[in-house]
Amino acid sequence: MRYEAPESLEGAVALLAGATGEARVLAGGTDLLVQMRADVVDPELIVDIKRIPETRRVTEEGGGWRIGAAVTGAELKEHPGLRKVWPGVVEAANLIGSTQVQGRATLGGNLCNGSPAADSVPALIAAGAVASLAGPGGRRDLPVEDVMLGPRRLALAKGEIVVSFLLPPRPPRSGDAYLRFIPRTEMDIAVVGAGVSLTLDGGGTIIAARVSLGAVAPRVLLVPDAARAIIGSRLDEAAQRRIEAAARAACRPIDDKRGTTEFRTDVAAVLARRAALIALDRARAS
Amino acid sequence: MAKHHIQAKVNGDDVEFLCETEETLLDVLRDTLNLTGSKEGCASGDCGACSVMLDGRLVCACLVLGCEVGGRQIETIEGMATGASLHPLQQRFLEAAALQCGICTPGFLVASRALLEKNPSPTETEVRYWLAGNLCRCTGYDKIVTAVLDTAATMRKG
Amino acid sequence: MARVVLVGNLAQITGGVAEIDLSATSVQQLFRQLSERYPALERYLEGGVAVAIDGQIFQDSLLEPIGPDSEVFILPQIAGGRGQVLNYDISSRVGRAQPTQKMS
Amino acid sequence: MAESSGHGATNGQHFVGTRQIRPDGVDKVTGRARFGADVSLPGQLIGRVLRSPHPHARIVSIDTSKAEALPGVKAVITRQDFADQPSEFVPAGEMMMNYKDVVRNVMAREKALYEGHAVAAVAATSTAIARRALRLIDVKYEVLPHVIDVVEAMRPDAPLLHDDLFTAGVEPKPAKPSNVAKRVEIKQGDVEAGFKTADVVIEREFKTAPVHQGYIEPHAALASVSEDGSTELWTTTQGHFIVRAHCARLLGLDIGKVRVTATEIGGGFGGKTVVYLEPLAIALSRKAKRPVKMVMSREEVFKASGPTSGAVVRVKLGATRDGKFVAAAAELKYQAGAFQGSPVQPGVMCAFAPYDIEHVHVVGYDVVSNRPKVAAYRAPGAPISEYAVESVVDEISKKLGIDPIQLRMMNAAREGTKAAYGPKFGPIGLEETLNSIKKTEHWNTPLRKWQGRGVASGFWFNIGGETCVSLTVNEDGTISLMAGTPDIGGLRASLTSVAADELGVPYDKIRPIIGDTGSLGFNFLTGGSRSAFSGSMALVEAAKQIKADLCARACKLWEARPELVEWKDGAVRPLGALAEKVKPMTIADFAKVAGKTGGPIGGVGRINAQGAGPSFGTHLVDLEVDPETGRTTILRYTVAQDAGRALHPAYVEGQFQGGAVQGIGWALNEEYVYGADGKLQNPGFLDYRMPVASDVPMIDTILVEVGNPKHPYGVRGVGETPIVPPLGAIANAMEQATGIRFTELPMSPPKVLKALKDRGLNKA
Repeated sequence: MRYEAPESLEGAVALLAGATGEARVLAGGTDLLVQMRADVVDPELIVDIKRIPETRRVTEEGGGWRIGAAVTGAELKEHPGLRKVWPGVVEAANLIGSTQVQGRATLGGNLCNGSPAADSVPALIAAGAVASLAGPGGRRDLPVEDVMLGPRRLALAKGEIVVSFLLPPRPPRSGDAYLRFIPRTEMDIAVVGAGVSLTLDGGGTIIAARVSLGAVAPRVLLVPDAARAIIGSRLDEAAQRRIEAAARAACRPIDDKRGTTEFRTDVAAVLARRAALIALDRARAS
Repeated sequence: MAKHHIQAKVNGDDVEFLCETEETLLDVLRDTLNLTGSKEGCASGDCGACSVMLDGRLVCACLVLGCEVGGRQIETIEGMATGASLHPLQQRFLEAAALQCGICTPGFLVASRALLEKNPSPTETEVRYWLAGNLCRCTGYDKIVTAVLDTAATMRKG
Repeated sequence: MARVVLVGNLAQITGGVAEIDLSATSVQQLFRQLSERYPALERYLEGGVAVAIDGQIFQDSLLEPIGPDSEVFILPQIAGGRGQVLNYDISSRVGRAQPTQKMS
Repeated sequence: MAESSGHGATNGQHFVGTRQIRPDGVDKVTGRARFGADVSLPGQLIGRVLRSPHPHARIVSIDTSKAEALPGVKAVITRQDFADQPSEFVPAGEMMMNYKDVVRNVMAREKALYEGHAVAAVAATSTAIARRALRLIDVKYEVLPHVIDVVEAMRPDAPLLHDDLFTAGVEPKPAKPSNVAKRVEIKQGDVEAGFKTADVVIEREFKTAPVHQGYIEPHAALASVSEDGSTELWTTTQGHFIVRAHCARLLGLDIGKVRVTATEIGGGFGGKTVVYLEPLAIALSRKAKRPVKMVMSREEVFKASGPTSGAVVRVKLGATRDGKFVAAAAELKYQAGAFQGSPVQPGVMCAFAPYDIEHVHVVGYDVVSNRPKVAAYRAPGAPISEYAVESVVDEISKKLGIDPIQLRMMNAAREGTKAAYGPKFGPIGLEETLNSIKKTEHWNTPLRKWQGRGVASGFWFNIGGETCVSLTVNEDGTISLMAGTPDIGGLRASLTSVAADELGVPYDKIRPIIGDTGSLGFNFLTGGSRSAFSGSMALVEAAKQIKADLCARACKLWEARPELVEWKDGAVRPLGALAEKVKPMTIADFAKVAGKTGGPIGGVGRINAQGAGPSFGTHLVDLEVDPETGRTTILRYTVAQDAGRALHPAYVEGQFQGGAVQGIGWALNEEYVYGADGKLQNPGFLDYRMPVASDVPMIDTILVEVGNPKHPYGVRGVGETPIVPPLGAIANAMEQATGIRFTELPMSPPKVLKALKDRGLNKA
């Protein structure tokens, strides 16, 4: 098993594009190392992207924020600017595993692990984040909701890596939130996740919203119907019932050891509503 | 392929070792450097018994590759006591019976120290959530959480 | 005479007799007298029972004294930190079939 | 009083009942303590186990030739390396076991009986080579239909695990084999007649999931066998003498040639009372002629080491209008795993033990299925049956409108009560625990909507057993204490306090260790809440020998008759006129002249400890249910338990707190989840959800001390009872919070939400 830690994007892309066997990108390693130990994957090449400066930075860009794919959850939490503008995204990243896992886990890894239950992904999708990719064919942008195709399946070409995420500029009176359901208080994989981002007008009416659900379908979903259910409202009782219904309608979950279809569907509705209410409070307070 | 030749600092000492790509930092610490104070309870980042500091950041040594740590600083339980004296957390854990079997204790101590360095006045809830990645099956956590809170109070007094 | 009570399946081995008066003055004598009367009991007494004498439970002890008015219970051995392993196999013994319990 | 030199006199200071720092503590907070996987030997090989991917399969053939040919592989073992054992229950150490099953559990013979069942093992020069070698072993399986669920396994048409297993305990002998290994029962009075006198009868069926002991340290063993057959073994175990007995028997070794050292042990809870890796490591080392180290992965721990039984329990309890229990019946079906031997017998005996009931009939079934063989788990069998009974007691309390503590008090077993399993209780503390719970501020605090409060009591027998400890007086008057039961939760601290008080020597002048099997006489294992109880009893004997010896030496030194000397307050003291002439002598004084007065000073306590007093406990819990998600939060928890006398109160509290939190896990989230393919789906700490620190509140404790008259310090075992009441207490609190009686564990969110939804209650 080969290990490489290139210091440039070009180097990483060349290594991955040139690999003859299975090649894996190592960011935080919190999923990859577990899969290697369990013999789920046995890569021939591991490319550690943490020495590439672009993957390790958080920078302001055009009024928004660009987050490197290999920035850890703990680093995001400590970033004062980011936490203020995108509390939902930062909270979601900090729900991945333990404090120890936070010291390693990254947004890029969380997305590219290809799990529909990834905690940070619904929050990124709700935020309208765009992934910046680098590959043998050059750079391109892809909305986060389009990166994952299904469990362990990504829309990345051979040799292509996620370099960073761009969170768009934030209009005034905006707020976001992410909630997930787990049986314990920590350490579990999300049984259901719900991310909501919304913007109010001066009168407190929702004028824009994005709603995303995790662990209720083969990939993390952007649910435009759930957003439409609350746009134009002040999230009154009727709007709350509408977002619940829209969330419920979007669910296509499986029965597994972590939850039944019925449970996931019911809880998705509850979390979508609760996340929307938190986002609303944050938008009002901002 | 040949083994990786790695140079790093462990508890302030320069170390050099050879490792295979698939060997974790925990494998290296325990099997190569004979630092067996970090324990393997799960090898999947779920129990925290292998908690160490990597460049000042709390991590599970089982989730780091040995070949990743070249040029970096690692602190383990073996480096927690300085000279002849135990760290206040170690001392308080002893006095408060905050350990029963003791297998999880190194991980709890390393993680608790990381917490108090970051937050000298944690609430009970903050202690519990910070330590949620450290499993203990013996104590029910009560005496551990109490020991951390008491140590924080003592350290604040200086 | 000490009153000896066989608890649980042991009574099946004695053909349903659960209470016996014996003149034993020690556990060893008790086992000997019981085995003479019910030879099938012997192997269970040797290695898999506890004896409660006037409320106190003794395990693996042949020498405990038994008083003339003692109440003695012979119980399955109480294992802690491990499950009960002795198999009360009475299948080849003559005995009264126990009716299965009705829960209604 | 004459001045004595040295440290011998402790000035009347007593250590029993105080919170001393554990002597093994510094090593444990510095990472220095050596646990199972921390021990290594020069030239050691790494052993790995090949495990069955199938829950039930005939092993047609095993070809190890390719693995043996791999460079670096030094030994490969399979079923052929273990002689078969006859089907008989034989003593092993102090246990009775059927070695026919034991030999098959450590290494599959005819069939693999559960996913993870060991099929072969290799020893190689590195982990990587050992792993590669396992892939080169070619096992041909004939896959057979499997059965996982206990009720399905009892069906006549269920796949059969053992074609020679005929249900024991039924007449006539069954004509056909089945998965029901035995039927056990206890009976008192006439339950049919008893139920007729009841004004209220509640009958309900309960189901519990198998749960794992969940110790954080995986099994580990290091064996070194020399050419003459001398065998050394280091292992993490609750009983190294028991390991020695098992290994000697399974491998045909003389017990005297096997020396087993218990490493520090990272939790056991009953799960480290049996052998898994140890015989394999010895067999590999014997073959390779080099030391072999084996460590299980967490996945192997879950798949191949004992959880406790899952069960189906039916309970029927009758009471009069004014709350007196008059008749009780129960039927217990306990799943044993692949081989017989579930803890159904103690489950049967414990079910109604907390109560004074005239008519009792309990029947239990021990049932095999394609799961790992169960191992003991803290009060084996009792939490399951007592959970069911405590739930029904709660229901009767609601139905009759009697306060649940009051109802328990009315029916509580007390001194002189004939236990449901036969004999009369001596002094016991159940009423005291109920009383102390009733007096707490906790019990009297108001609750809000969706919150509930539950109470439940619990019982465990506790045991004594064979115990050997030694006390040696060193040249400088310090003391070496050796015990033979592994210390899992502070045993050395408790025993050191006892030795200090017995000998009048300061606590810090006594150094305790756990001796290996060559250093002491036979010790039964650490289990049954026995090690502090029995060890302290044996220490009193050992100290008695020392004191008698020192008095005799003083007589000779002082040329005095025995009645003129006495041991008092840490010294031999002259009496009467002699006191004018000579000064008292402490242990330190004698240590200086030990050689000149007859040689080394020491005592060995060798006992078969009897008189273990039962320990009763009562738990009180508050919780809150989120009606929209079914998630339960434990808000507050109080444990009251009778410890007899707490040798070290902090470690007694620790037992209460740890047991309560294990019980919380059992009640709310822990379970083995199997797929339709018979494979375990959650063999890791990610999806086997043990409570984490943020899941639980502080666990308040109330130490009740109703002395055990059979113990010199009044001690009762305390380690197991704390896991008995939580399941019932939490289920009862859930009922109060939701109005729903949950009869299936774990009460996980999907189950709770479904129950709420079915009743239209899933709205905040």
